[in-house]
Formats: sequence, structure tokens, C-alpha cells
Amino acid sequence: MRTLIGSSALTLALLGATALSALAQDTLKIGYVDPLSGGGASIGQIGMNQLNFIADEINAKGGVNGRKVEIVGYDNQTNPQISLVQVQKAIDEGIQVIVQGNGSSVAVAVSDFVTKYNDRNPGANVVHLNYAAIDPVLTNEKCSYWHFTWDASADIKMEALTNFIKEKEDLKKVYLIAQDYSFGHAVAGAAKRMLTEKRPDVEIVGEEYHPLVKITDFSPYVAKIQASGADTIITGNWGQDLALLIKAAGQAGLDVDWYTFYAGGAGAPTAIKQAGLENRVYQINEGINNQGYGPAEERAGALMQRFSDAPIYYPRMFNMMDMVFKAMVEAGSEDPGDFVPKLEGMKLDSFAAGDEGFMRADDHQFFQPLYISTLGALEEGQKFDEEHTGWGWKMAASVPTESTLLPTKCDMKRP
Amino acid sequence: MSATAKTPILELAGLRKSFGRMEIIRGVDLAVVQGERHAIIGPNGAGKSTLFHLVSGHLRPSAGAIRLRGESIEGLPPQSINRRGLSRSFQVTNIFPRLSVWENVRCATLWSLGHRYSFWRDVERLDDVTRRTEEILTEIDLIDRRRTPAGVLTYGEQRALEIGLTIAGHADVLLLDEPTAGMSHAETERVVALIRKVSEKRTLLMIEHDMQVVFDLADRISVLVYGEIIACDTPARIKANAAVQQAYLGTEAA
Amino acid sequence: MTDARTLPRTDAIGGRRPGFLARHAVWIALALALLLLPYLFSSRLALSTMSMMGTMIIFALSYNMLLGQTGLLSFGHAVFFGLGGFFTVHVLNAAGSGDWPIPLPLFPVVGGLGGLAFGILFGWVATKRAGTAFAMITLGIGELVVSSALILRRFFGGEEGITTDRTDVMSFFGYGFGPQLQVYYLIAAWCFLSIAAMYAITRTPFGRIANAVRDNPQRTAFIGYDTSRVRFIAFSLSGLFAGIAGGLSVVNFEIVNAAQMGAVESGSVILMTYIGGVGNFAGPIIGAILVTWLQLILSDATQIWPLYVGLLFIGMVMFVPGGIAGLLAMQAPVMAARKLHRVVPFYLLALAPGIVALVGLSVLIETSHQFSIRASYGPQLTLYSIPLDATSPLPWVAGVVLAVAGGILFMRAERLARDAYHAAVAQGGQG
Amino acid sequence: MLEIIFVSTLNGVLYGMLLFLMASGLTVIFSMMGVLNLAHASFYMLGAFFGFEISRRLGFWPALVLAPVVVGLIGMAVERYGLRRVHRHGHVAELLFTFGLTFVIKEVVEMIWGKLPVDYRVPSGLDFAAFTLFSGNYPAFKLFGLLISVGIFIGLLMAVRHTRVGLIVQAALSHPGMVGMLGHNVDRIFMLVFGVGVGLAAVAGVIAGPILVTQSNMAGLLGPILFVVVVVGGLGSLGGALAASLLIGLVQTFAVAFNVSLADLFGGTAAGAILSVWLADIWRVTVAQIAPILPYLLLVMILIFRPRGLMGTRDT
Repeated sequence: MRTLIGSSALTLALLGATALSALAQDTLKIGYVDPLSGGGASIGQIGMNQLNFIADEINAKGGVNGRKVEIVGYDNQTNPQISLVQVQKAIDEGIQVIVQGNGSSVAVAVSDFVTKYNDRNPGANVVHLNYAAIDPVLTNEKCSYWHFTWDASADIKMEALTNFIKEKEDLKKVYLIAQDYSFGHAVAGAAKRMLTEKRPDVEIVGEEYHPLVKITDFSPYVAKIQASGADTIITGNWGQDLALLIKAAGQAGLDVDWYTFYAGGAGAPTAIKQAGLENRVYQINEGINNQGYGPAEERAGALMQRFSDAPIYYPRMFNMMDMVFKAMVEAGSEDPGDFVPKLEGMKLDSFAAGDEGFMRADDHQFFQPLYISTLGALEEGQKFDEEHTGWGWKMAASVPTESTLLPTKCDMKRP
Repeated sequence: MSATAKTPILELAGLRKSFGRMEIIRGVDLAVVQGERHAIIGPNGAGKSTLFHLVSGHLRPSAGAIRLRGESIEGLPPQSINRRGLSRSFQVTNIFPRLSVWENVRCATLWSLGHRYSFWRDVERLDDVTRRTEEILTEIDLIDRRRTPAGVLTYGEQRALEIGLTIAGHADVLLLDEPTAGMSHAETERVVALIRKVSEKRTLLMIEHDMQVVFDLADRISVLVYGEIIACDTPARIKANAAVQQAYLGTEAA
Repeated sequence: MTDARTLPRTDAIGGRRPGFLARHAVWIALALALLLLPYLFSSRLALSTMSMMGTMIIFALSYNMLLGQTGLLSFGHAVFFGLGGFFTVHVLNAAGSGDWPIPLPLFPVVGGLGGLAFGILFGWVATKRAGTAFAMITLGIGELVVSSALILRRFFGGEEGITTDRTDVMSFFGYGFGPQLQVYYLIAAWCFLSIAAMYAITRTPFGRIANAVRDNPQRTAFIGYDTSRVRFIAFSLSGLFAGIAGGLSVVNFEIVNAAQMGAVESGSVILMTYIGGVGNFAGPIIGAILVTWLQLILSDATQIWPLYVGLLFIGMVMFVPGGIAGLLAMQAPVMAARKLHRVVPFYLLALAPGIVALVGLSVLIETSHQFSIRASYGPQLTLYSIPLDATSPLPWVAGVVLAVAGGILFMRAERLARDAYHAAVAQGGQG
Repeated sequence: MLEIIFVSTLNGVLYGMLLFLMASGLTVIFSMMGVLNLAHASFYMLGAFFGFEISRRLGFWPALVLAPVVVGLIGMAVERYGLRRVHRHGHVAELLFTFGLTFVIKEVVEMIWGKLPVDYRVPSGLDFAAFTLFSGNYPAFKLFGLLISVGIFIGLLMAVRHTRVGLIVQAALSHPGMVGMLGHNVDRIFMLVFGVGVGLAAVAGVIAGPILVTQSNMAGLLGPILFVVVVVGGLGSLGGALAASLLIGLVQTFAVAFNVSLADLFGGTAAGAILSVWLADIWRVTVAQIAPILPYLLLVMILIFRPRGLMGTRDT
């Protein structure tokens, strides 16, 4: 039991070391709570890179309200509990703006924590800026005054995608494949609902849910799709679940069109190129590289040049930070208590092509123009390829902001 | 004692054990009567240890019966047989190496004192356990070594502890497997005295190679050769038995 | 390996019984430490960290009931932690909306009962076997439970898990448990109770027999005990305490999700227990504190902390298999012999080059990290407040020199320290 | 229907043989040394990355030979300077050692090749459809992988039966206690076994890399399933490992092929109406959805009801 005393001493030493790391406050610190190690790090690092890039941009212009912006990374290991301690750590270090995106489970936890924290500590005013978690509950049942999201929710994206698909005459048989968790079900469910409504003649020949990030060999699934005679696949898969699926399909020579949310994510373009699916894979998002819009190309070009080992970025993150900085300037304060009201209803010429989007005050969802694009060999005038494949995204259709509006069930509690 | 003196406390009938196609125990019949010291001798590979493994529940017999006080025990797990009052030691020292000597013996007393799996009583406050542990440690003369982890005891001390573990649980039938194996002359004498002492009110069945010890201790001797008992009698008559001499003692003496 | 705990302290032979204060000094010190810690570290982060440590201490100790006390290596212990959490969160939500008269401090009991129930259920399956087979069954059960959790959405809340609000339930003598400080004291109280209970269990007939099963299962059967029954009880009880820890985690974080039952959590409890030391009751406590701290701090200090964790693991099993507590316990005979002053200088002598070697190693690791993964952030990095340039040879040469020179000196000094230790112990033995 | 059965069988065998390539090494290491090598899949990943790097410079064929050799040498070094030291601290320590190794290998791979997938392609000589079956193509490269696996299985069997080291290994597999009596070169044999074992995993990596995605997280995906193969197959049995690999490959592909759920089985009956309420969560879950957890179910069942595995020579 002597070691018990030893362990108490250890605690003291460790906590003492922690306390020392508290620093003086002169910059505007923004906390980035996302995976920076382990399996999710490749994705988390992209956001970190982009935030740093944006901070350098604004600092070059003299900062926000005269204060320099500093991005502080907090590795949450994609674990909700660790995330909460990291958010706590950020708050203790004087941070009031938390940026987070990866994983709906983390987003729900962080949003919930921040809301309770502000409730229990009047005047604390911490805001959660979400750039990627798109589970609809975040802007519906679990919406919060202190949470804003810049990515279109699954329902919004599917609404736009099905509007595009319904014009395709030769589309007869659709196969839905999704990861077996709430988001996957949300995507497949929306697809089924909206397709039946918009194109009753289209047959849904399969609806497949496979476990999340557990499958190494997708060929059995591909064989099943093949046997079903489908001509189109709609999927919400992301990450390796998309890359492996596309690769397996390419190897089996599966001849279908793909409609995806995340074909732009890390690894997927490489897989699409290897599978030889030129202009067969569509993605819907808030913007691509090759839209020919000067300001975007300039900014994105500079970013990708700097981070040439992972030349990926999120247009929505530019939207998000541009709006937040604008709100801070308008409010003349960096305290979320002051600038959050400015964000509500704010309009912005969105990053990708300068079309207007707005932050809906009812649920803190950003509505923006969406774009449908396909991946293929670079054409004349296209500047950007993906993952050094020589293939790049090109526009297939654009969806104006007003066609993306959906009602919300959010009952916002305002302080 | 007198009324039950001649009734067998442990009985083996037609006991057989084979491993694959090899039959190690080939129909053993044996009756150990209450209170006797019974030794089993035989050449290496005769199946002596296997026989002990069968009786103590370590192995399941292929055929035949084992009765302890008239009740069948063949095929029961070791703990059930132990709880019926039969306890054994091992040829290769088999103790709890990381536990202290005190703890080794204390563990061996717990079941027989009815403490079973209790996880709500402080073991230090179980006076019956403490008393019994002290008794046993005194009996095997390890009381001064009680704080030592059993793994670092000398070989002779470990053998004594082995016997201590065997007798700690109030068993009245003891199976000792070569208790003096590998011991010096002085150590052997000590252990023989110990065995004599602990077997006073118990029934003893032992395997032993040291003929001196066997003839010194045993009331009766059974000779096991190639899985069969070829003779079972008093030491004197075993010495005189021609078959035994031919099969066993002859070669051993040479 | 010496196992100080199993040596009888009150052999009842000629020992005089010390007074109450002396007998319970450790416990009083522990209680005081738990009480006073928030005065020393009052930041919210420190409170959250200590709350998390308290939870993890219970969790790691419950794991050591299996690994250290009974010799069972389980790969699925987080299942009980997580299930305890889920039971707690559901009852908490029901109590909150139904105004049940249960105050917050009692909810970990719900977690404990949940953990116990599933400990009994899965234990019934797993403890029929021991050794590697047992380990593999627990691995399988762990995977099964986590996978099913994503399917059974109503109970497990899918990917997001289930949230709750701890302030919704009945207040406890006026405490609403909104502030982290109150939560800290709640966890500290449970932590104290659980440590005491688990320590008490090691001193019961069952606790001793569990040690016997760990040391020699075969012989345990021959002293009348059913080893699979012993394993079963150990498994169930450890499920109980893991469930309590899970319940406390819910109270602390107000959220629980399926990932908490997963392989990563199970791995981290093994890490805590082993690094702290399985052979000593307090080992897992040290391990839980250290690993929790590392989890929260290391990731700020360096992005490639998993590499350090891996190296720490390898280093521990290769050089310090007894864990930190084992190292400390080794000093007990030296202290008893009052020869500490003879060995400490040698320890320091070995420690200095050891630290130099580690610094050198970390310079090499960080420089190559900056050179490879962080290349787009430029070659500049700051390490130990010293600015370095990954493209210049300086940090590389410095790293190699420090690591090699420190390593060689460490090995020399370590031999000296070892000799000094043995000499001190031997002298103590004679004196 | 026939199409589904045929295609699923083929896919199952292909996947199963890939598993076998990895599991064969693991089972030999586990059975002989008692070390459950948690880092086995990490060596598989190393094989894939070395395969990628070497084929980029020298071509695929040299990579197929060189990558496993390099990985095997690394494995031998790990055994010689790491595992052997840990051995005396017991199996738990050995296990944790390999656990720590998985972190180190992963981080080092990320330092060298980054966290994003690398573009490891099927060699052009094998990049064609071997045959077309129903509407699906069968890539020649997958068949080539199948051939390699079968070749290695036969080669291993021959080596175990007809070489001196093989005979010792075989003896040690069925009687682990005997290992100690093998004399002074037991250390060398352990080192060799470990090297060859992880080398085999590397062969799997070189072949699987182009088919699957070569990325630093590829080890984590396959790790646990390998233990299932080894335990289900039974200790000390290469044949068992083969049978278990194929079984798991087939179970997974066939489960995917059939979309049966409780709703399909009991829907429409009176009991079904009640069940659909009580079992709402699992009412519509199909066998396909739970395909990947079936191996773990199999693992638990086997350990309870047939501890020695399908063809094992002794209990786990």
C-alpha cells in the first residue's frame, strides 16, 4: 500500500505539469477538436491544415479586430469522451470557439456539452462550429443555440441529388448501399423516399446495409449488385468503405453509374481512377476545384500548393471561417455571446462559385448552392487533378440555394 | 478403528486407462483398508503416477470403478474427490510459487473449514483458519519460513510444503507421490518422520522408489508392473515373492 | 518476483496489533488526498482530469481482479464498462423524466448491477476455459457486443450514443451536481469505496484462492476448489466494478456510446494495468493515473503519440515487466534495511543518462516526423524550447549522439545500480 | 440462384485463401512459440508497402520475392532482439510486446508513406479479366493470388513433412513440451519460424495490396479476424487453418448473398406481429448485415463446444 502514497505523489506531479502549460492570452485562439492521431488522423489533419491556412490569410491582413488568430489543435481520437475533456481543456485555456466536424457521435457530444456548459456557467459563451457532421438530429431534435453547421445535411443533399437523377431517362434500376449506422440509414432512407416520389417508374432492386469500416473484401456485395441488374448505385459511403467498394466494382467490371456524397474524400479518387470509372462517379457537395471561379481557384491553389502531400480542402470550411470572422468584425467582439446573433441569418457569397448562401436562424443550418460533379481526365481549362491521378472533378449540374431548403423540427432555446 | 479396520476405505476395481492405442493401466484391482500405510512400487513406466492421476480425478479412467468409502468417485473432478476426503501430493513439486508459505497452507485449509468462496470475510480474522495453518506449519516445521514466497524455498522445504498442502484440508486418505524423490539422506529421514507423523490417524497410499523408505513405512505393498498389480502383501512377503523379485526387485537391486 | 501483498502481515504469531491510526494510515491518507486535491488543482480541466482518473482507477483495478489476481487475460473488459454506462444512462433518463426519488450519487449502483448481470452472463460462457482460450472468447464477446450495439439502436443509441443530463434528477442534500467540483467529489467517494472494497476482496478466502488459481490452477483443484467457479466469481465481480466505473463515466460525461465498449478501450485498460504493475494492488492505480494523463497531454505535445505509447509498451515489457509498482515494491527490502541512501545515488546516476537517451530518441522521432508527415509545415520545429531545423544535419546528429551516448552510459550505470541494489538487499538480509 | 451460389463460392474461396496466407504464418508461430502475434497483420501491411515501393522501382515480380524476404528479416530481428528477451516474462508480456509493436509499425509506415492510400496497382501483365462469368469479370490477378496461396500451402506441407527443420517444427506443433528438448538450436528455430511466419503474411500483403487499399490502417481491419481463423482451425494444424480460412471466407460471402431477416421468416404470422414490436431493432436486420460478426460468433461457439478447433491436435 506504500505505492498508494506514491501514486498520489504522481498525480500531484502530473497535474502540476499540466497547470504550468497555461499561457498568457493575447491572440484569438480557436480550438480545433478532431482526430489528429490514429485512424482518423488523415482526415482530421486536412481540416487542421486548412484552418491554419485560413488563420495565416487573416493574420496577413492584420487579424480579426486587430487580434491575431491562432489555431490550437486538440486531438480527440474520434472518441466522444476524450473530445469532451479536450473541449474542457480548450475552455480552460480561454478558448470560446470550438471547431469540430468528424463523426456525428462526437458532434452530438460536443454540442450537448457546450450547451450544458453555457447553461451552467452563465457568461461562459462557448460556440461549436461544425463543418462536417451532418446527422440531421443536430439541426432538428438536438439543435442548439450554440451549434452551427456549414455542411448540408443528408436530407438536403439527397433532395438535390434526386432532383438531378430524375432527369436521367435511361435510369431504370437503382441499388442502394450504405454503411449500417444512423447516417447510412438516413441516406438510404431519403433516397428511397425521394426516388419513389419523383420517379415512380424506377425500380429499387436492392437495399444493402453493411457494417461500418469492417469490410475488407467487397466483392460479394459487388456480385450481388451485378446479379440484381442495377444500372445505378446510390451510396452515402465514405472513406475506405467507398474506396474498397469502388475498387472491387472496378475489378469485377461492374457497369453502373455512381451517385455519392463523399467520392471527393481521401482515397476515393485513386480508387476511381484504378477502377477506370471515368465520368461514371458523381458526387454532390458544396463546391469543387474546377468551377472556374477565380477567387476560389486562387485561394484553393495556394492551399494545395502549401499542403502538396494532402492537397484536399473543404469549401465549407472557408465559408464557415469567413462568416465567423465577418460576424466578429460586425459585432466588434470575439465573444460568441456577441457575435452569434450576427451569424444568425447572415448571407455569404459562397466560396466555390460566389453564389449566395445563408445561415438559417431557426436551426443554425447553412444553406448554400450545391454542385454535382463527376471525375474524369482533365479537360482544357481545368487546373486541378485529384491525388495526382491526372483526373479531376468537373461540373455536371448545380443546385441553387433555394432548391435545398427543407423544414426543420428544431425548437431553439435561446439564452 | 477396530470395527472398520478391515473394510476398504479406497477400492479400485478393474481400472483401466488408455491413451490412444496404448493401455497404461490394464485392469487394476486394489483395496486400501482404513488406517493402513500402503505403498505402491514398480519400475519406471509401470503406470504408478497415472494410477494416482486416476484416483485423484486428474485423469478419467477408460473403464473400471473407484470407490471411496463405498461411493463411486471415478470421473469426478479433482475438487469433488478432494472434498470427499482424499488428498494427494505430486511427484514434481506443485505449490503456489508466488504466494508465501503461510498463504500456501492457508489456502489449502479454507475449503475444509467451510469458508468456500466467501468474498465478504476478512481472511485474517478467521481464527479457525489461522490456528489450523499454524498447526500445519508447525507440523511440517516451516513456521519460521512462513513469510517466504514458496518459489524461493529450498527443494527439501518445498517437498515438506507439498506434504503440508496435502494434509492441510482434513483429508483422511492421503496419496503421496514419491515424497522423498531427489532428497539427500538427511532430508529423507526428516520426511519419513513427517510422513509417519501425519499418517497416524489417516490412511496412506504412497508411491515410492526408495525401498528403504517403503519397507520402513508401509504396512502393505502393491507391486505395479506394466499397468497390472502383480502382488499385494506385507513387506516381508513381498521381499520374498519370486515374481516380484524377477519383475522388479531383481533388476532394481542390481 | 516478489509479491508483497500476499505476504501475511498479521501472522498472529507474536505480532502486536498497532493502533487504529497506524493500521489505517494509508486509507486516511488516501481519503485526505482525495478531499484536498481540488484545493491544489482547482481549474476545471484539472477537475475533469481527476474525475476521469478516478473513473479509470476503478476500471483498471477491476481489470486487475482478472489479470493480476486471478491470472486471466481478457480482451473484452470494456464491454462491462460500457454496459454499465448504458444501464446508468437509461435509468438516469427515466428517473429524470419520471421524477424518481433517486439522487445522483446512487446511480453508479445501476451501472454496477448492469455490469454484474452481464459479467455473470458472459462469465458463464468464458470462464469455463482458462488461458489463451479464455482470452480469445473475451475477444470474440467484445467484438460481438460492439457490433450488435450498432444494430440494437434503441438501447445503444446507434453511433451517437445516448446523452443525459445529470442535473435532471433529485438533488442530494441540496447538491445539484451541475458544477464539476461536486461531480469530482461524487467520483472521489465512489473511487475510495471501490478501492477499499476491491482491496478487501483480495483479503478474503475468495481473494486468496483467486491468487492460488493464478499461480497454479491445477493444484487449486486438489485443495478442493473448482477453478472455473473461482474464475467465474472473479469475472462477475470485476464486471460489477467495471460497471460502477462505467456508471461514473456517465455521471461525469453525460454521454455514453458504443465505442466505449470497443477494442480500443479494452486495450487501454490493459495498458494501464500493465504499466502500473499487475503484481501489486496499487499498480493499476498508478497506471490509470499515468495513462489517463498521457492520453490527454501526450496528444498535445506530439502528434505521433501512438508511437511513443508503442515504444513505452515495448520498453515496459522488455525492461520493467513488474510495472511501476513492481519497481517501487522492489525498494521495500532496501527501505526495510535502511539502505536507501546507498542505492539512490546510483539510481540517479543511471537516470541521468537514461533521460538523455530518451531525449535523444525523441529528437530523432520528432525530427523525422517533421521531415516526413509535417513536411508541409516547413522544416522548423521547436523541441524542449529549442528551435530546430529538420533539414539541417544538426538535430539528426544531436539526436543520434544523445541517444547512443546516453544509452551506453545508461547501460553501464544500470549495471552499477543493480549491483548496489543487490548489495543493499544482501546486507539488509544479514543485518 | 445458381449464379449467386457459384459467384459467392468463388469469392469466398478467393477471400479465404487470402486469409489463409496470413493465418498460416500466425498459426505456426502461435502453435510452436505460444505467442499470439498481435502484430501479424502489421507485418502484412509492411509486406503491402514494401511490395508497393519495390514494384515501383523494380517491378512487381522482384517485389513478390523481395518484400517477403525483407519483412521476414525484420521479423527475425524482432524475435531475436525483442521477443526472446520478453519470453521469460511469460505469455502475457509477449502478447503485450506484439501489441506495442502494432503501434510502432503503423506510425513508422505513416512516417514513410503518409496516411493516405498509396497508388499500388495490379501489374500490367496481370491486369485483365481472366474470364467472364454471368455478368461479372474475374480479374486474372485475383486468380493469380489464389494460385500463389495454393502453392504456398503445398510448399508448406512439403517443407513440414520433408525437411529436417520442418520435422522439428511438426513435432513441436503437436507436442509443445518437446520444444525444450530440441537442444541448443531451439532459439534459431524460433527465430526462423517467426521470420518465415511474418514473411508469409508479407506475401499476402504484396498480393492483397493492389486488390484492396494499401493504407496505414489496413492492418487494423484484418487483425482480429486472423485470430478467429487460427483458433477455429485449431492449434498446430495447417490443414485446420486452411479449412477455417475457407469456412470464414465462405460464411461471409454467403451471408452477404442472402438477405434473410426475422421479418422475412415470421412476417405475416400472429407471433410475427408481437415480435416485430419487441424486437423492433433486429426485426429487419438481414443476415447480410451481420455477416462480419459471424466469425466471432463462430469463434465463441467453437471455443465452448469444440475447444481444439476444427482440426487441432490439442486444446487451445
